[in-house]
Amino acid sequence: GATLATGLAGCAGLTGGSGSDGGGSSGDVEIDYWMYFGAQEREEMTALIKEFNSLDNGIHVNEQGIPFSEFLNKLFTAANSGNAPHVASYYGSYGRHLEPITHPIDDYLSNGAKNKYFDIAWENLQVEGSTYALPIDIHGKALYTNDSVLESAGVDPDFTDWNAFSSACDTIVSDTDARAFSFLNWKSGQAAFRAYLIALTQAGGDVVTGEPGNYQVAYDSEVGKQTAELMTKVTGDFGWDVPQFQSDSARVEDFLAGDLATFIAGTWSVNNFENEDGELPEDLSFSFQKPFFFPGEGDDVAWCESNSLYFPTNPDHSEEEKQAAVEFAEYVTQNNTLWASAGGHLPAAEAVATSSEVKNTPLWKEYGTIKTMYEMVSNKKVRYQPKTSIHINSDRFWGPFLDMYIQNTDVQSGVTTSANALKQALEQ
Amino acid sequence: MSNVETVADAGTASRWEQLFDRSTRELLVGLLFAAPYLALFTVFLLYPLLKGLYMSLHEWNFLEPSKSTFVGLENYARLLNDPAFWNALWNTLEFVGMTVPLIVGLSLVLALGLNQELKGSRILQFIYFSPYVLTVAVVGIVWAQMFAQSGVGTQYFSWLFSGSPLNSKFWAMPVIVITTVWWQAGFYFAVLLASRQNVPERLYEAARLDGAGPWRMFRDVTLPHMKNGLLFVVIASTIFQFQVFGQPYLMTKGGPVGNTETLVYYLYQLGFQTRELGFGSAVGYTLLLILIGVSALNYVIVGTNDE
Amino acid sequence: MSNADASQSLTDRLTDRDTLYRIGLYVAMYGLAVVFFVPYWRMFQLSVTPMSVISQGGFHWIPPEVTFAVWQRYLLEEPIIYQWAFNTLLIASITTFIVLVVDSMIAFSITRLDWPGQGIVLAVIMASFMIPGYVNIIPLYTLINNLGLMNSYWAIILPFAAGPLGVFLLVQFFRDIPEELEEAARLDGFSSLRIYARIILPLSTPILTALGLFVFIWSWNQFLWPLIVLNNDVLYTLPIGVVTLRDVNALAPNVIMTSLAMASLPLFIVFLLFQDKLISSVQMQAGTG
Amino acid sequence: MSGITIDHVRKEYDSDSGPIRAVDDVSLDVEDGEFLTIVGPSGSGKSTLLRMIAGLEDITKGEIRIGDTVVNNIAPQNRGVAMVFQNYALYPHMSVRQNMSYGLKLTTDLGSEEISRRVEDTAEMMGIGDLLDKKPNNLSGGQQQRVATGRAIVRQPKVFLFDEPLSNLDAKLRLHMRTELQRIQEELETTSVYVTHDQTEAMTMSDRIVILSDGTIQQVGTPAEVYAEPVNRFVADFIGSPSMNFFDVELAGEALHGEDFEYQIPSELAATVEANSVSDALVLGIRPEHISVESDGEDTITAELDVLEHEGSDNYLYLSKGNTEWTVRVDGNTRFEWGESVEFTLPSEHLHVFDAETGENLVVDEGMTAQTDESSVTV
Amino acid sequence: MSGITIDHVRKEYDSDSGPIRAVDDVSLDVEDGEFLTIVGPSGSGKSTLLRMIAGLEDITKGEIRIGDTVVNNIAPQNRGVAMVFQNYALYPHMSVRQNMSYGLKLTTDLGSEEISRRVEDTAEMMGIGDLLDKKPNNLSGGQQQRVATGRAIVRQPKVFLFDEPLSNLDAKLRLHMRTELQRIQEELETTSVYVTHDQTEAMTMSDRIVILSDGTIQQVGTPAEVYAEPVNRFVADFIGSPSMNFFDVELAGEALHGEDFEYQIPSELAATVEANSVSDALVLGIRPEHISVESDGEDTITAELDVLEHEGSDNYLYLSKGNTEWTVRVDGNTRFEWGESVEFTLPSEHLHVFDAETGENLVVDEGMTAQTDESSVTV
Ligand SMILES: Nc1ncnc2c1ncn2[C@@H]1O[C@H](COP(=O)(O)OP(=O)(O)OP(=O)(O)O)[C@@H](O)[C@H]1O
Ligand SMILES: Nc1ncnc2c1ncn2[C@@H]1O[C@H](COP(=O)(O)OP(=O)(O)OP(=O)(O)O)[C@@H](O)[C@H]1O
Ligand SMILES: O=P(O)(O)OC[C@H](O)CO
Ligand SMILES: [Mg+2]
Ligand SMILES: [Mg+2]
Repeated sequence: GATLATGLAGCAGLTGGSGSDGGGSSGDVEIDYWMYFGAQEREEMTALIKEFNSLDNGIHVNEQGIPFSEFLNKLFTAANSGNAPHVASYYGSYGRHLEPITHPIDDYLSNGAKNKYFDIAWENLQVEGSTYALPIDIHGKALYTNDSVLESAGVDPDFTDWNAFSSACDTIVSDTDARAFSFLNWKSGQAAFRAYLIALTQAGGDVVTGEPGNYQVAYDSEVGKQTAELMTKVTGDFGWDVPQFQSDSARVEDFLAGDLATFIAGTWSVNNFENEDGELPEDLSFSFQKPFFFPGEGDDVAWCESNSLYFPTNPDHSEEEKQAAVEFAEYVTQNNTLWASAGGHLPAAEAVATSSEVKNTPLWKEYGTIKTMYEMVSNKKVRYQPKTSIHINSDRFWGPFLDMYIQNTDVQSGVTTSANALKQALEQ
Repeated sequence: MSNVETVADAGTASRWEQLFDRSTRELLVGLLFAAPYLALFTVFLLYPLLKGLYMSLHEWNFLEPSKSTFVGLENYARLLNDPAFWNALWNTLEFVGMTVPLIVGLSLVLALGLNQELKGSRILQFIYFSPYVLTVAVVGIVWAQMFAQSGVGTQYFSWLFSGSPLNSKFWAMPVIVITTVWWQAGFYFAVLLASRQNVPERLYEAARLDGAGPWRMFRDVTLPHMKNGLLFVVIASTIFQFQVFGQPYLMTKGGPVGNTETLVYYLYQLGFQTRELGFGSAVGYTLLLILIGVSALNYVIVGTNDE
Repeated sequence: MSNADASQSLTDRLTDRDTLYRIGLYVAMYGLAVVFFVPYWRMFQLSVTPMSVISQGGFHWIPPEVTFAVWQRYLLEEPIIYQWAFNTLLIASITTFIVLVVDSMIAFSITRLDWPGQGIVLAVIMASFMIPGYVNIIPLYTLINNLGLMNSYWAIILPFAAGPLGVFLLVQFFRDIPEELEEAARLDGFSSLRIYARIILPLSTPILTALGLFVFIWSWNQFLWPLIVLNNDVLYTLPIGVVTLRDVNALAPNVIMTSLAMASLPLFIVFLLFQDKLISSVQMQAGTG
Repeated sequence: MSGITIDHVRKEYDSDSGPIRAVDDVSLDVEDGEFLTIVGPSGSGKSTLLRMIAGLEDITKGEIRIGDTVVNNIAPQNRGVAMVFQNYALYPHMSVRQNMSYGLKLTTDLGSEEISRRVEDTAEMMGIGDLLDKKPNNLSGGQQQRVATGRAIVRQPKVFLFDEPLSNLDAKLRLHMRTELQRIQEELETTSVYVTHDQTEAMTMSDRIVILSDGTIQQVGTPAEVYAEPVNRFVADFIGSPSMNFFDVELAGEALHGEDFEYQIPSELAATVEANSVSDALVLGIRPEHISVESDGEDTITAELDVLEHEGSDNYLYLSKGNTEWTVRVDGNTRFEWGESVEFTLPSEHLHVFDAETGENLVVDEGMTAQTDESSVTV
Repeated sequence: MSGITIDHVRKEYDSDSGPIRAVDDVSLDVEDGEFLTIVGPSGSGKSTLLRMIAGLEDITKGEIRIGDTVVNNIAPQNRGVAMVFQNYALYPHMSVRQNMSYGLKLTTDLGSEEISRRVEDTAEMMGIGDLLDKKPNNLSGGQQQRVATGRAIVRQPKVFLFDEPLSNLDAKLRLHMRTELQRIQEELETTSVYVTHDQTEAMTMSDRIVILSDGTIQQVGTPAEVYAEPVNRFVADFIGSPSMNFFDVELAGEALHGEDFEYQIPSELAATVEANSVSDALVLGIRPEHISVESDGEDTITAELDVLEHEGSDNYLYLSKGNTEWTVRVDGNTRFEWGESVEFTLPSEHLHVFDAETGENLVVDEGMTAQTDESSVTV
């Protein structure tokens, strides 16, 4: 059997077919689904797909994992060559970027679908009045604190006040072996961008100004630079963090090991806290604070994003398949309690988010990560990033911020390089 | 005694021979044999080459090429003012400048060493050469591991760099260089070993009788004879290493501070991340010109040195 | 005789120097071999280190605990890696076959037949040697896309088979096959096709094997181009597959290392079997072998 | 069986610096059953001429006939010729049997049994019957040579062509194969054209010799003719080993005046020279074996012994007088001391006088074949 | 200048199948100023012996002295030897001048002017004065040979070693360089050891010849000695071209009985053979040039003419009778017809009789050098 299967696949490559591989019972509508999820999230998503496939509703979904870093490249080349899948995961605020290779789904949605999701998430998915995707979750960034470390340093600051926060940090650094605060949770430009957005908004600045479709770069302003300065001082003058990353996930490891007291990270980051058995470490006591301690007169809102499902264009897709794809997407976005309980996200469907299964998970009850997120969403304390038609999360723009943070470059040139690159890209 | 019916009659000529004269026949048969490769060559090598030039003169629309607009040399002008291009060029030069001498030096040492009679020389040869049969995917990931937090490199050279050298502005490139040397030296070692073994043993005997010591023999017999082998190694490795992509892609993603972003990496980003195919083609063409320049330079050197 | 004595002690010193030199040589060459071997060892060692040891973070040359669980998982439970191996094998084999046939045909035509313009054709092909493979990727991508070959093996096979290396090597080799052989064959009544198939090809087995091996390995190891043209995981080649795996399993070095080891094994075995042939193929390329 | 007629044949090769005339207006008749050798220095066009007969080269101008058929436009395999190449050109990957049978298989419609029989018969005749299943690389040079010859014989061609078939063998073996080839040719009586650059081979094997230089025929004749009566200095120099001695001389009365000697010649000879010569500059030629050291007192030349070489039963003396050097072959028993003065005479019947400019032999009758009875050899 | 003494020297090479004894217990004296040639078939150990003298190979056992110094442990460059290699071993990237001066620069403390002078003098002497600034690859074979010799000469060594220095040249050039080397050696009077596998070269050039086979010396003697009185069948066969005729015979009374002939020999000869032989199986040997066809009626042998070869001034007859074949050299003027019966005699002074088993020559006096006066050659 295996030999035959591999043989068939080989032939698929030779005949240049788009290679929808078998798997479901014959007669099913076959749907290809690309996703970039890894590790824990991947497991949840796979479970959801399995669940959907087992419904025996005449639709079969084949999933394919694509490394996140290659995801957009692949999606674009695939769409361009008529090989795009029916459904692809990507960020909800990327509607404009993906618009040329995806199609709106208003005609396929079931009645009242709009009302199933948090408004803020739904709004985010509209491009020029059409719906381009369905949101799986709303995830945002806030401040994780390792409470044992705080305790041993004897601090319990007010996380809405910069002075309180910074003196607590100083205390931690002087009184314990741990570092106080990491601005980044991951060694990537995207992480820097998201954290920077939070601080920048609170400082009253903007990344861009103007309307979708006509954005102007704004963070090379005084406030933008000051915020960047503040960020780099964390590893510089303040001495709260070190300017090195041993690995991509170094901050997570330090946090778990008690070497780092606080850091800005996403709701889903708890996934990374889990040990081999998928359990949160017993001896870890942490909490998830709203990150509204940055200085400035701006809005107390945090950055948020939605993993969403898009529907790439492919001339080979039949109406039936498109319909099935949306059906699948609705199912996945409206039945994903696992996405919260195990994945750590706040589901974008309000009913799921407030379901008892979700409210009963330790993440809501005990650690409060999802709960905090829910509160911020309900209170409109979160904001999506600008909906540009470019790949705005790219390292091309935010790599310099990472480099500033690890003291590889100074603020002036970092911000300028970044802003120039973004300006140029927006002009194209 | 000749058996007339067994030897074809000297008078006959086949129809094929009657139809075409000899040179036409050779031309037809010749083209028939050449056609399959020529087709591949034209379609997949020549045509893209010309198309690249064409594309580089356009603002190319990725999804709808028909909507591309002719912009003349604008892409080239942009390139000259593009700090990312200059950065990639500089990084590539830096990489080549470190890698090539190290590869040449190491492969020469390996070749000269293994040219001596050694026990286990087959195993040694196997070990030195074997990295060459690995894909860059394996090489890049393994070496990234070697210099990750719990890697050998980080473990034993922590006095040199704090943290992973792959995150260090200064050390990232050298680590990629070392990786490449490990991966590639075996190939050039094999070339130089053959080159060394082609030196006539008699010359060493003549040199011994002339009173030459080891250094003299190396300088006056070995080196001059290995000249062509060494030149091949220099040229081939320069051209190949100029196209470095896999190592930075897998090990550093071009960072930190774009310090390991190379030309082909940049080309890849332009083509498939930002999808600026016109501008990307201009970068590709520029890389082509640079490399033709490099080989031309090399050929000039070979040409003047050869008598 | 005192003269002889003096020279005797001189030689003693000489032999001593000689022994020292040999010792130094062995130390240097084996030392380098050990250094060369370290990455292999790390790859293997990490692949058999259990997560529990890895997550403690320390550094080991020899892990305190060994598990073959990951190997077992890949060898027995993950068909996808076999799928990738099969794909890679298929691509490499077809590429090799095409290169051998097509390149030997044109090399025969150029060296053994006489037609006007062959010099120019050869010159153009040789000149294309100067064109580094990667500068073409963007226009080549649009070509492959227009031909509808994206996500198919031909997208990898055909551009690779268009490369001039085989033509270059075979032209050199065919040129050295004595012309008399072909003339003797003409007198014996061989047609051109027969000369190609019955004389030239059988006589070229060394270079054909060498070239074949080299093409096979190169094709097997391709990275950038398959990364661009393949976007279905069932169609991936091993190099693309293992990189995908790594990005998905970012936290499990033992998993990554096992997949890398498995991806390297096939060519390692090929290399073990054909070490001399492969090395001589390298040397032929440089014209030093 | 058939003769070959070569009629005003020319071959030009294209080259960057204009056409190279490799064979220039050659006309020649090879008689049926004759063994004709083409000899000449490297590059003189021997192979080119042979290969035009074989059909391996186009004929630029002129006509070649085998028997009565003009073969200019006939494919090689249809000309009824078989060729033996210098490096044998055996198919290395085929057994001896396959090597020998391939031509029969492709150019005749003989059954495989008949082919097999013929191959075996021929192999027997060549003494390679037990090598039939070996590959050429496993054979010695001599055996390979036999296989190559066998491959030609088995096709029973009208014409054998040999291009330096022995020059890859070592001296002893070459000597041996030489007689063997002669024997075979005598047995089969197939018209044969044999190319060599080795004058000894040419002299010992052929019915007639063609001496080629720069693509043109210098002389055609039996071995004895070309030895005794070379038509020009080129032939005189080329034929014979060690080479003929040559000296620049002028004729003064009945004496030849060289730089370091004077020598009286018979008056008829002087008259012939006088009559035929166009200028004063002459070249005197005499072979080392014709110089006589048994001085009979008459007109002698004296020179000093520089080097003596003892070679088996002969001694070679290298004498010098002033700037003039003489090579003399004497009997192995004759004794000389180094530095000794040697007196010798130049027997007039062996004297050759050439025009210094044209190289023409002035003392040979126009009809090249006259006088040949004296030294002709019949086999 | 100095002689060389080789004293019970042995050389063993390691190989996978045990040690190979390339040179086995060789003892030899080369006199000061002598020109000694080592000759033997391929693999007989000639080069090995020479290279041990040069110091390029270790000596496994025994001793080599140059002059009075044991050189076993002296580095090559300090032995005062210079060597000319078969393929010349010129440094291809150095000019002729650099090639010649390299050794002087490294082993002497001569000033560069003095070196330059010596190089130029030597080059002048070798006739390569105008080639000094060329690279070896741009020279003809003969010129390269001269440079290689010049490079050896310029160092003014005590001993010259030559390893087949002429075998890469074509026949004519080889002949020429042969005399040239002889001249130089006579002029410089440097002890020379010359290795060749070509017996003609050995015979013509040397004061004495050493015949080597399988690493052991077969015979040492002047050319005339080894030609006239080979100590065994190997030497008899090896020396002389064409080779000696050999026939298996038995001695019955005073007649030798072969397969197809009987021949009466003088009674003293028969007695010597009788006395020295250990078995009945004998081999009769006689050189082609010693068989006499001027039959004087006495005891003659008759055989049929198979092939006649005309080679310049000589004819070679290939005769056969039953299974026995004879090669005979006769004068170029003698006439024979193919198939004719030829009568000939075997002059007893040229007869050799060998023991079939040991190969030993039974009619040579134990002291190899006796009787040599008769045919010795003085130069
Ligand atoms: N294919 C060719 N193209 C151009 N010139 C050629 C070619 N073949 C031969 N020649 C030239 O023709 C002339 C005669 O060559 P040919 O091979 O007939 O000489 P040859 O007498 O056989 O010499 P050799 O004894 O070296 O074999 C030479 O000047 C040679 O350079
Ligand atoms: N380096 C070596 N290692 C092993 N065996 C060797 C070596 N050199 C020579 N021999 C062997 O020693 C023997 C004598 O070799 P040598 O080269 O002295 O012969 P030669 O008489 O010079 O032959 P030729 O005429 O072929 O040059 C041969 O059997 C040869 O195989
Ligand atoms: O993409 P690859 O595997 O061909 O990589 C090329 C190398 O990066 C050159 O050093
Ligand atoms: Mg020729
Ligand atoms: Mg030798």
